[in-house]
Amino acid sequence: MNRIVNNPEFVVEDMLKGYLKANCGLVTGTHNPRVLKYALAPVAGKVGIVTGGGSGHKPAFIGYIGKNMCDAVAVGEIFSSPTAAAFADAFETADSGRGVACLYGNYAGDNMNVKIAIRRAETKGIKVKTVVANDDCASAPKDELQKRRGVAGEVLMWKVGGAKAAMNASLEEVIAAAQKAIDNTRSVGIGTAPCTIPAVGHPNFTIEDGKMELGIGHHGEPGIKVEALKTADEMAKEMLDIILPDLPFGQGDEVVVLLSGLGATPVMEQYIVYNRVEEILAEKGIGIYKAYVGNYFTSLEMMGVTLTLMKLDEELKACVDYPADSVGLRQL
Amino acid sequence: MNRIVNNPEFVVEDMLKGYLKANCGLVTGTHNPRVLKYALAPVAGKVGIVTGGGSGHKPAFIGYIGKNMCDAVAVGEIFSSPTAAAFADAFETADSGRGVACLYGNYAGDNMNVKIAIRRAETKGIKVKTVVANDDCASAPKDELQKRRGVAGEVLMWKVGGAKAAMNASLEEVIAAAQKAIDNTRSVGIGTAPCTIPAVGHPNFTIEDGKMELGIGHHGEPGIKVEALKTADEMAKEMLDIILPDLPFGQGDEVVVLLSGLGATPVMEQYIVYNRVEEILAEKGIGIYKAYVGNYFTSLEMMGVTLTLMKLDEELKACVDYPADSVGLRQL
Amino acid sequence: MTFSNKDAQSVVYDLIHTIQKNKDYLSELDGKIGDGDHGINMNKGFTLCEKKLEGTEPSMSQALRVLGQTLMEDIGGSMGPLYGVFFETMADKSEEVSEIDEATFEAMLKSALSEVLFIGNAQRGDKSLLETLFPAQEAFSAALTQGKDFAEALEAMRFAAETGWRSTEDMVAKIGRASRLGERSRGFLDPGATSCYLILDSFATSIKKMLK
Amino acid sequence: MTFSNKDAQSVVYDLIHTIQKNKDYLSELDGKIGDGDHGINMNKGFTLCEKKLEGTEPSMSQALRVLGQTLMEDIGGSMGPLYGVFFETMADKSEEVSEIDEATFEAMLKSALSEVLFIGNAQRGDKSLLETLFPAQEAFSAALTQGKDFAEALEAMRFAAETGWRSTEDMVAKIGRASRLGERSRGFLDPGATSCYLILDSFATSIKKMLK
Ligand SMILES: Nc1ncnc2c1ncn2[C@@H]1O[C@H](COP(=O)(O)OP(=O)(O)O)[C@@H](O)[C@H]1O
Ligand SMILES: Nc1ncnc2c1ncn2[C@@H]1O[C@H](COP(=O)(O)OP(=O)(O)O)[C@@H](O)[C@H]1O
Ligand SMILES: [Mg+2]
Ligand SMILES: [Mg+2]
Ligand SMILES: [Mg+2]
Ligand SMILES: [Mg+2]
Repeated sequence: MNRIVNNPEFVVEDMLKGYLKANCGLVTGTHNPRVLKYALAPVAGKVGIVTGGGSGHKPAFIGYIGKNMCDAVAVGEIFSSPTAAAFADAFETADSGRGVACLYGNYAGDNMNVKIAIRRAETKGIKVKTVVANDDCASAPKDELQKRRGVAGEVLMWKVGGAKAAMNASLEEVIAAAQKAIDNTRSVGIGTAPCTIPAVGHPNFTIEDGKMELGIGHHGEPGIKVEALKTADEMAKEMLDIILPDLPFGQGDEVVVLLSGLGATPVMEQYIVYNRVEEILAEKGIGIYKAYVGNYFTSLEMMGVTLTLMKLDEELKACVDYPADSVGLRQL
Repeated sequence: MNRIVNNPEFVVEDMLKGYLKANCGLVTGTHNPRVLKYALAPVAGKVGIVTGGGSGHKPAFIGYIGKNMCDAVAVGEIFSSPTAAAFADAFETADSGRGVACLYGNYAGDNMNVKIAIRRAETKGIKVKTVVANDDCASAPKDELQKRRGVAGEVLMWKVGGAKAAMNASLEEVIAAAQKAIDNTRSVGIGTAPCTIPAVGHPNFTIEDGKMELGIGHHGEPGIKVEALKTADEMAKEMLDIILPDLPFGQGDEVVVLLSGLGATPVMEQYIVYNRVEEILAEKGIGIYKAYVGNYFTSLEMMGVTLTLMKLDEELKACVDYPADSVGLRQL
Repeated sequence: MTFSNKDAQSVVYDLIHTIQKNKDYLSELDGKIGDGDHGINMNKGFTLCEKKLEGTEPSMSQALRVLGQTLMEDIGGSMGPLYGVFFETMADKSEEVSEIDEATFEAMLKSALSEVLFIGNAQRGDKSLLETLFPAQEAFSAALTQGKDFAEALEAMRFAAETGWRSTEDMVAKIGRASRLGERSRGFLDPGATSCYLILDSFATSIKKMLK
Repeated sequence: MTFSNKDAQSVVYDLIHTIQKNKDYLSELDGKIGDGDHGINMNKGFTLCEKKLEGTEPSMSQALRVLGQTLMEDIGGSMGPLYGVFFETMADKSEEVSEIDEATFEAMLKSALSEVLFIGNAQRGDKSLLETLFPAQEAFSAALTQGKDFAEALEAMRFAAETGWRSTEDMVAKIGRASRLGERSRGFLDPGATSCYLILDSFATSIKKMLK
């Protein structure tokens, strides 16, 4: 594994420095080096959108800072939750007085740190409400939705929450829209090769050549099963077989499809999978309102893809269509 | 190597199908399955912008089809030039009567096929002029500029040429601007791990663990030297030490910096390199007018980065600032 | 039996040195069933706290607060908040007491356990630091109920902590990274249970030395 | 000595079968110093041409044109245009001749070489198909100058082609993928030089059978 780093202990610091320089018109730093914000945040009169999570998922999380997207992001070490202090500072940074929607993923560390940060924000009179993404079908059975992890569906949650806030909605309305977004979103991933945390120096798990892991998590959390490597078409079907009945999605539904690579899988291969996803959805009478294909939520140089579907209603459509300007998602 | 494909012989076909479906408002097919076009091309009264090349470089080449970018693209097999017929059809597709600027990279196959395609276009009364990108400093000495290959600098050539055409310039003006862009652009790459062509099934070259190859080409063409893996900061310096004296770039210059990953290198690591690039340029009094960091021109799942600098004048600045809407480059 | 809060900053210094000394051991354990960074994470927080304490003359409670806050502010992940609330609540429960007796220490332990449970949402049997903390707190309280003195109760706590910690070797992890391994997590000590034993063991030793 | 253009489509069929038979051999050679697809690329183009010819009764020139166009339209890369112009120009130079004699074939060879040089921009010594084509064309012309007949000139061409082809084994590649290997490209036959030898050898054999 030939890494391009300086000191593996400081990859997050070094990355943040470069990130702020490269995107200086759009994103700026704050007094807390682990909190980045939209250059114009807090946006007067707008509900603040905050997220945060471990690093190593580019463009998530900081890549979704921007206009009509996230106002402030708390940044953790690689695959490790940001501190409670970072979340608390992000709340303060994003708040224009109308409150803050903290839209994050269901991971133990993030839950703990957000919980503590909210306790603190309350003492400063900042109103924070949360939506906890749990779109990963593979991470718990359907009757334990609250145990499921958040994965690439978070991008759609931010898109919807960010658009809703930009439309001048109240905190309650933003939370309701983001919650509706994630409640109508289902994801599942397939891993084909592991990744290596720079400071650790060796892969944290293995996927043999010729094998794949269905339902793998964004940090290599175990999936549903390890099986022989399938074709792209078979993978598309296998992922849809999990996602479609889970919500369920059915004839006549309109959806957003987000197909993301896990990092090192060429975008070419992602389009090959997407091609079959589209065919199967067409066969089932499910209409694709909008598609996102590319590296939207990665795990360092893990190989594989995640497939996410969000079922739409008129409110969600309007939010999806809303313009956005962030490094990871730019829409005219 | 766990690939996500169906038949490795048909990855390009399958990818194109998925690509057209996912980006249907922006990009459409043509009667030649190996030619894709901007949905609104030919744009009346505008010089057509055409490019083309082998596949496996996502978002290049088809990802740069769009508004104020490329009008038509000829698509080849993985790492293999499109046919002369595809180039010829792309010319016809893009031409609105004001002629076509074919902006492509200096590779043997592409040169041959473009040459033949132009012969054909002429018989149909289509005026085609070319700019051949040769920004890769490592591929030949400075006194043999015409031997140098085109790499990620092509993205800036398309950006400039596309913008100039959108500004209603003549074919000669578009060609002059694109030529100026590439003449003022220098690139160099560092490879840290090889890639595998799906139909071949094994890496075409090797880079040992703990080694890196300075000056590697976009298909694994040999670089200047193989050396011990350096830190990100050292890589930034080593690349700038090649690029800066070559043009040369100096105190007071304003530049675009494009730092692209080769495919599997996490974007995080690209920002770590960018951080040092910015520092060194600041020390030398070279101003960064705009920066692009991310996977702009890849080589399947090769690991490594390429660094590209373009020296600006007022005309180039105006072209760089011009809005663009393509999958690979979207600018408000 | 009691000890003076004001003079007991050594309790926290001893904790810091214990973690520093065991940094590699903790990482080694985590390398077997986790990502190998538990010692690094813990050492980073405790050493940062040591720096912050430099040149100050804190009471035990004040030092515990700095430790808790440092973990909370600077470490993140899961250990930051878990040990963060652990030490912060210990500071809360003792800061207004100048002579710390067994009842105060019992309150500190109880509150540490309940905060860790509240924030971490884990259960006994999941193979976590709770396997150490839970029985240790129970044993300390049970000893007091049985009429044992502070020193004896500390020994009971230490013994239960060690037994609980060692029991993790035969457990299958149900939370955290180790849960990825399923059955393969059996046969290895849990890193968090280990650091928690080291912490409680250090508390017992430091306090016993000062009891009058 | 001449042969009838109209009746000589077998020249092209023989070429097609030669490439098909040697598909694996060509890929194997390319696997040693290139990317292992030369046989695949060539076979794809020649087999596609075979399909297009099905049910037609072409002259040799017409069949050569279909072959050249197929390579050009459907193959891409470098081999598409290189062998594309090679066969297209052979068609150009012969299509208006009904009885092909040595002068016509000489013109075909000369034009094939010059088109490949024009389009490919390679030089003798680069370790490419030119190592075969260049001496083969020279030998054919020299034989005619020396007063040899068509059949003898074809043998001279075949011999020079083989010698040139075999000479690539000891060459260092200066163009194409193999150039990546530098000195390590020595010791292996060049795949393109090999396919070019097979093509010229097939020409010689097919034509000799038909000469009257
Ligand atoms: N929810 C929880 N409650 C209590 N302890 C936990 C919890 N989650 C994890 N742990 C403890 O954390 C330890 C691992 O810590 P560490 O290696 O520092 O973090 P990470 O797993 O993020 O690398 C485990 O051995 C376990 O004892
Ligand atoms: N410019 C050129 N002129 C003549 N022959 C060439 C040229 N470039 C490459 N070749 C020939 O191409 C052969 C390789 O062909 P092939 O494997 O089909 O293409 P690729 O290298 O794209 O995989 C080489 O062995 C060499 O003989
Ligand atoms: Mg860790
Ligand atoms: Mg760990
Ligand atoms: Mg090839
Ligand atoms: Mg080849």
